[in-house]
Parts: sequence; structure tokens; C-alpha cells
Amino acid sequence: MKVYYKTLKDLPREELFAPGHRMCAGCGAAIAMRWITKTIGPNAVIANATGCVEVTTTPYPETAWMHPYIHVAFENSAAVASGVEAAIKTLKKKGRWDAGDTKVVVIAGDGGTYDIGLQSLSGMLERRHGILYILYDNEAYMNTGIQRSGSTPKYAWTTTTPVGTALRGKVQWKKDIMGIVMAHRVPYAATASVAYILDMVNKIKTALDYTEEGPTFLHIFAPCVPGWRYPENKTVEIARLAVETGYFPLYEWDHGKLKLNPPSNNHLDKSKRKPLKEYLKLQGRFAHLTEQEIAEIEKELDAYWEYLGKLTQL
Amino acid sequence: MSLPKASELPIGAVIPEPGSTRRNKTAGWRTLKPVIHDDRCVRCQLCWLYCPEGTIVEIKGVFKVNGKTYDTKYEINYDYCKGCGICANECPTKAIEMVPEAP
Amino acid sequence: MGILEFRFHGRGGQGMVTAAQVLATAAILEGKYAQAFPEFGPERRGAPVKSYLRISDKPIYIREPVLHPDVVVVADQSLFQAENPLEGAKPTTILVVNGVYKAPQKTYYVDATSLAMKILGRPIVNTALIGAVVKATGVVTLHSVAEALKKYFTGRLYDLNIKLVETAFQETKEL
Amino acid sequence: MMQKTKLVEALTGNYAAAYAVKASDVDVIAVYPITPQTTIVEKLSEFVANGELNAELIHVESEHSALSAVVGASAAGARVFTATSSQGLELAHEILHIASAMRLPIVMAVPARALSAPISIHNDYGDVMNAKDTGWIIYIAASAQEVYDTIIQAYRVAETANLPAMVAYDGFLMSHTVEPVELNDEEEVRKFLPRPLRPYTLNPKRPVTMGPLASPDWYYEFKYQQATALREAYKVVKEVDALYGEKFGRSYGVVETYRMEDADYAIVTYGGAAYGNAKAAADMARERGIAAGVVRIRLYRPFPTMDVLRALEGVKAFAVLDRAIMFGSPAEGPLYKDIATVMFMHGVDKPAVNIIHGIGQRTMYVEDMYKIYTMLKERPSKEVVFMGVRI
Repeated sequence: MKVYYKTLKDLPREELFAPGHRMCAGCGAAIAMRWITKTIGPNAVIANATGCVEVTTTPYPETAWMHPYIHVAFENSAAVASGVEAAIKTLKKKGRWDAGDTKVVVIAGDGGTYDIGLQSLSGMLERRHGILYILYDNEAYMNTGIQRSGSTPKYAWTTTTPVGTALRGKVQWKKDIMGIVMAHRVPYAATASVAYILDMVNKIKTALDYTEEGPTFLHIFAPCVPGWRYPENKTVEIARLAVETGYFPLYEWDHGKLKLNPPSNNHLDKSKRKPLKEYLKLQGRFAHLTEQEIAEIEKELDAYWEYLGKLTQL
Repeated sequence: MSLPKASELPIGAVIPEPGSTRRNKTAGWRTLKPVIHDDRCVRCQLCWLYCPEGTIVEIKGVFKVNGKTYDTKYEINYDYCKGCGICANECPTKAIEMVPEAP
Repeated sequence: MGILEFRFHGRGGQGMVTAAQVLATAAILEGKYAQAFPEFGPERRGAPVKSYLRISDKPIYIREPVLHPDVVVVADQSLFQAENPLEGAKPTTILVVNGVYKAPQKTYYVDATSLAMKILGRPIVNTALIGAVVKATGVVTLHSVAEALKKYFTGRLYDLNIKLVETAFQETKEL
Repeated sequence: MMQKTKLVEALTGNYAAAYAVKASDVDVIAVYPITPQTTIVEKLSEFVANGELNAELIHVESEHSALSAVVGASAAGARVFTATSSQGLELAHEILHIASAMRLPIVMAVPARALSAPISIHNDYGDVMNAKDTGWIIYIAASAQEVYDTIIQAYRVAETANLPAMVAYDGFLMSHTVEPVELNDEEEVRKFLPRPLRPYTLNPKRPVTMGPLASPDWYYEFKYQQATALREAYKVVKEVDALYGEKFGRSYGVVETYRMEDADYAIVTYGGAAYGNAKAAADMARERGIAAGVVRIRLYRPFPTMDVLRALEGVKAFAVLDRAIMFGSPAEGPLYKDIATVMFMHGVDKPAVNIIHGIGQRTMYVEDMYKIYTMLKERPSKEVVFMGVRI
């Protein structure tokens, strides 16, 4: 990534995401939205998928958005953005675009990205549209009331993966969305966390700049207070622990090279990672986990780190 | 309150006024209220950084606190603060205290 | 002239849909009204296919398949075994056929396959049969066909097809 | 002013559509191939590749994305086009509602095709009829020439009424039929389509939010607004058709009639094959002493209520020939249901028969249509007549 902001002092001061929206107190996605909007600057069009962010920020006749913003449906934000990008491109050519170098940014949740929106995302990536696609991942369908998604981790409680005697939370592992995106050979894709804002904003800016070459992708980890069942002041703490325990590594895929970012760059050595339990124990959705189940998750995580390690050797 | 008629609304449910949720003060959401003790504040900016609502306001000026001089000071815009307490949780010097809202 | 109705019988890949379209285009270039359409199906090589053509001095609004053709064009002798190309034909119907076939109706024939092999190097008989139809019916001029073919072929392929149309026109004989 | 020289080309219905898109100087096209729409995509790709059309052509990965992409492009202020058929229209169905509710002037061509299952690539109007109540302006054309003229008209109408417009026509029976099409001077078409200032677009200089959440306090007003806008689009359609006629010499009205002046019996229908063959049947019937006529619905939405009433005023009985089946309806024909509503609302009580025919492109013979006239004269059926099917 290119470093646009060295310290917090360098960060953009102007707020481009209005308060008064209806996102939950302590919402991780709200922190992400605030920094996405500040970082992309005012000359951008935002296409948003249906989801928590969409419904809580646009209660007619009010909007929290200060950018030109469009929401169409759940599964098609990448397709809508493709149209916006194509329109700007051709209107520029024909001398009918008066806003200069306008960027196009998608904001979608995990449902709109991993599941129902995967096809339109893949199409957008394959066609090489100059669009920054930002996934805010809260690991379930929170807007409809906490149902499991392709992003929900194994054993996590949701309303559709209840903890019973036969099944104990979600049965399957979380989908590797970054792997899917990287397989499209995009110029740039990265993970980021609302606990590591400086890292996140530099990645947003880098990804935005690379849209000159083609599609870019950001996977932002955004804890959810009601969905993950934790006290609302713990959002950043949990997001930080996700990184420190190696559960959500920070890395970037820059033109075919994978690079781990601090602090994840030290975490290939397992002893440098905090015990996973510290992350899990703060969340009600994992309250039922046995030692054995935690060990199983840890094992899977170790395998994932081994895979990441190999990717860094590419 | 009488709401506008169909013929008085913009077409297609477009909202032409950007940032208009500002009309909706969310102060009423709070049960706990963050209070910044400026004498303990080291200007690390973390509360400003992590506030989901952008309600930590950075004030420019010359501020002398405990013999130190700062060019900024942080205040809370209570119109919108939902009282989540992330600021207090993240504050490294415990300069932010969550106190119950007056009933 | 009322509506002149044509029915083309061929096999997928022989280009009989294009033959009808080229003749329609030629007629339209002459200021006439025309309508050409295939009997549609998933296009597969080798299967019997029909296409239809109507040419008229007045606008054409009927959109029925041609049931009682004035002209029947058959691209392949084997089609007489596969189906009955003369179904619904009238005593006055003109038959235009690749190779020799004895029918009760007035018949024009041409060895389109040999001509196509000689000129194109491939057994695609449609343009040869266009030449034969022009000879048999005079419904459009060779000049219009040449103009119409420009919309379907370019370069060397265009030149070869024009040559094929003209040669077939000369070689077509009444049985 | 009429054009000086006529340029007549031999074109299929689909190519006519592509030529109209080119003449209309469309900015963004998003399409996904499906039979029988595909040749439109191919022709447009050729125009773009040759530099004859200065547009961004997005080869999307589905029809759902095709319509979504043109929604985005239209919202950003571009003039857009898409086209699909059958299952593609079904897949995009969700976005049909959104496009009209967002009041975006999208133009879409639909060579109509039967719906699965079983799969059929052939023509009927099952797809269009399932989309008829999604808030779009819907034209059904009856010739390649009309496809060309209507797409150009549709841009002017859509951009005036701020509503999307669909131009449907018979798949294969028109989409793949070569016919003469008189093309307009493209400069003149561009003058006819002046790109009016859009009320709202996505532009950082004037940021707006599109597609918000509306609570019960607000939602109904927008739906009422939309219903009213579509009703009022009727006037726009008529005005644009008249203006187009003045400029280019061809206009169609919203309802076309054939030999209806003194007709006792009428067939009311839509699309090229049904209309053309019904006209031939009316000629046949008149030769045999039946005063027969045909009414064609060109504008299907908003429904031309008064025009239909007027057209059928003098007949003793009429048949509505539908090319789609609405399963489980009191009468299965969609147009029949609309016309029955018109008649009921206006207190007209005369024999009216619903004929279903041409399903999955079952051949509708002129002879069949003639039988409809004799049936109307002798003993109009009280039941829906499924014609041409082996029962």
C-alpha cells in the first residue's frame, strides 16, 4: 500500500457522513462508513447494497450520505456500480460530465457480497471496471435479524444456527472471500479492520487510486453489537482482538504479491498471536463453545495461516 | 404534523438534501453519557478516531492543561452521541468517564 | 404483381435462410416489399430446415408460413426422401432444384453442389440457388442480387459468391 | 419536415432495434445474450466495434445485472439501452419494479418468447405479460419498421415522462424476419431526442440519495405518484407519436384498427403475427360477407382505455386473441382481462370471447382467425377458447 497518512494528525478532518443515522450505538460498520466517506473525498459516487447500513442511513426523507448515493437492491450493487462507471466514462468522452475525476465505490455487507451478490461482484471484477468495492463484514444477515451467511464462522450462534443438542451453531466454515476476489487477478485487494484506522484509510486510498487500472476490493471487519452479543463499548476492542489473535489477519494483495501488514506481519509465528479464546470469550455468539470446539477452530486457523504463509512466498 | 402530499414530493423518492439525518438528534438514545476530563486528556485522538457517530469535535486553539500546552481540545457533540462508550473504552488515560444521564 | 410466395428447403448449414434473406434484400433494394423468415428451431447442422420468402409490390402483413408456394427451392435431393417439399404446391408452382428431380410442375435445375465446389471449394449451395431462382422467376435482377450480397459477404468471399450466382444463373435449365 | 431521400434497408426486427439504438446516440448498453434477443446484442457490438456507435457496451453476467447496470448508468445521467427475452426478463423482474419506481428513462427491447418449463425458444407473450404491471410504459410493435420507430419514440417518451419503456415484439416471427425498414437521418433523430435536463442524477456537484427506505408514512405517496405518472404518460405517448409522424412521416397511434369503420365483428390482439394474420382473415371474412375488422393494441401500458372503447363501439361481438396464459384467472388471457375491466367500468355489455392461441409459437393460421369471425357471428363462446391445441 502507498502511505498517504503517516499519523493520525494527517487524517482528513471533514466529516462526510452525517450523524443522526439510525445505526446501532457502537456499530462497527458506522466507524467504517465514517472513514470510507472521509477518505474517498467528495468526488465519488456510492452504490450501496441492501443491508443494515442502507436502511439505517436513508430513512426517507433523510439521508446520512453527503455523496451522490444509489441503492437499488441486495444482490446487484456491483452491477449498478458497473453502470455508473460506464456512464461516467462515456459521458466524459462525450463532454457531458461536469464533475471531473469521479470515483465509483460500492459498499456492501457480507450477505450482499459472499452470498446473493457474489455473481454480480464476479462479473464486475472480470470486466475490469474501475470500481472500489468495499465489503463491511459483520458475519451474518444482521438487517433481517442475525441469520447465518456464507461469512458466519463455524460454531457461531445466529437465529438460523441456534445452539441445540444436535447442532451447535453454524456447521460450516467461513467462506474465503479474499481468495475468490484474488482469483480474479484484480490489481489490489486488502483486508482491514475498524480497530486499525490508519492502516484502513491508507488501504482505502491505495485501492481507490488503483481503480485507474481496474477493480479493487477491501474487506473490512466490522463487529456487530446485537449480532455478536457483546456490550456496545467493546466494538473496537473485539475488532483489535480479532487481528491480534490471528482470527482476522491484515494483509494486502498488490498486483499478485501478498503482504501481511502490522501487526499481522508477525503472526506467521503462532506464539506471537494472542490466544484465540481472548477474542471468542467476549462474544455471546461463542458463549457455548467447549474447549474441544475452540481447539478445532484453532486448528483450522493454523491451517489458514499456513496457507497465508505460502501465499506470501508467491 | 401534516406531511407533504404525493404531488409535493420529489419524484422517485429521491432525497435531494445530503446529510439530512442531522435533523434527527440521537441524544435520546443514551443511557450513559461520556464526559471528557480534559486534565487527563493527552490528545491521542483515539476517541475522535473511533467514534461511530463522528461526535467527538476537535477544537483548535491554545489550551494549557497541567503545565502542558496543546493546540487542540476534544469535546462531545451531545446532540448525536448515542452513548456507546467506545471512546471511554479506548481512552488510554481513562480521561473519559461514562456517567448516567440525568433522568 | 400480387404476393409471390417462396419456400426454401435445405439442411442446416446449407444457407437456405440466407438465400431467402438475400433475395428479400434484393427485392427491397428494388423498392419492392419483401419478408423473409426461417422456420425457427435450435439451429443444428444437417437437420432439414425451411425458410420462407414473400415478395410483393404492396406492404405484406400476413405472417403465416408459406402453405401454397409459388416457388419451391430445394437444396438437396435427399430432402425429397426426408419430407415432401412439394406439399401444398399448386399446378403453377415452379420448382428450383439442385440436381435433377422429376416433378409434375415446371422445374428448373442446376448442379449447385458441383458449381459451389468448383468456385467456393465448399459445398455451400445457397448462392448458386439464388442464381437459379433469378433465372427461373426473374423476380429480381442479377444486379440487385449483387448489391444485396454486399450486406452478407465482403472481400474475396463476395467476389466468389457473385461469380457463383452468375455461373449458376447461366447454367440453370428448364427440365 | 420530411426527409429528402428515403433510406430503406432490409432488416430483421432485431436489427431494426439495433439501428434505432444507434440513431438514438445511446451512451451505455448492458446486455446478456438470450435467444431470440441475441442478434440485437451482436449488431450493437458490431456498431461499437466499428466506431459507428459511441457507447459503453457492458457484457454483463446476467439479465439481472443487465438491468441493474442500466439503472446505475441511467441514474448517472446516461441514455441507456438493454434487451432481453423470456427467462431473462423473468430474472430481471425484480429490477423492473425498481427501475420504474426510481423513475429512470430506460428503454428495453423485448423480442417476446415463451416461458419455461418445458423450455421453448419460440414466440408467445408469456414473458411480456408477466412484466406488464411493473410500472413500465409498454409498447407492442407489429413490424420491423414499427420496432425501429417505436424505440426512437420511446426515448423521447421515457425522458419526458421519467419512466422506463419496453418495446416488445414477436420473437422470431418478427425478430428474425427480414423486412424493409426505412431508416431516418441520424442527425434528425438526434434533434428529435434533445436530452432534456433530468430532475436528479448521481453527480458529486449535486449529491442526492436515490433508493432510500420509506416508512408507511411515505411509501404510499410514492406509489401513487408512480401510478399517476404512468397514467399521464398516455398523453406523452400520443404527443410524441404525432410529432414523430410530422417529422419522419410515420406514426401509429396507441391503438391501430383495420377495416373497423363498419365492422360487426372484431378481433382485438397484439404483436405482428396475430395482427397480420387477423388482417388477412378479416379480408377473407369480408369476401365471404362478414363485416370483420381488427383492433391492435400498440400501447399496452398505460392501457388505452378510451381508444379501445371507441374502437369497439359499433361491433356486435368481439374476440380478444391472447398469446399468453395467466394461469387460474377467470379468463386466462391477459388482454381479455384488461378489456373486460374496461367494458365493465363503462357499462358495456356485449358478447366478448377470449381466444388463446400462438402459445410457444403454435402456428396461428389465417384460417383459424377466420373461424373466430364465423364463431362470433354464429354463436360466441362463453368459455375461453384454447385454439390450435390438441385437446
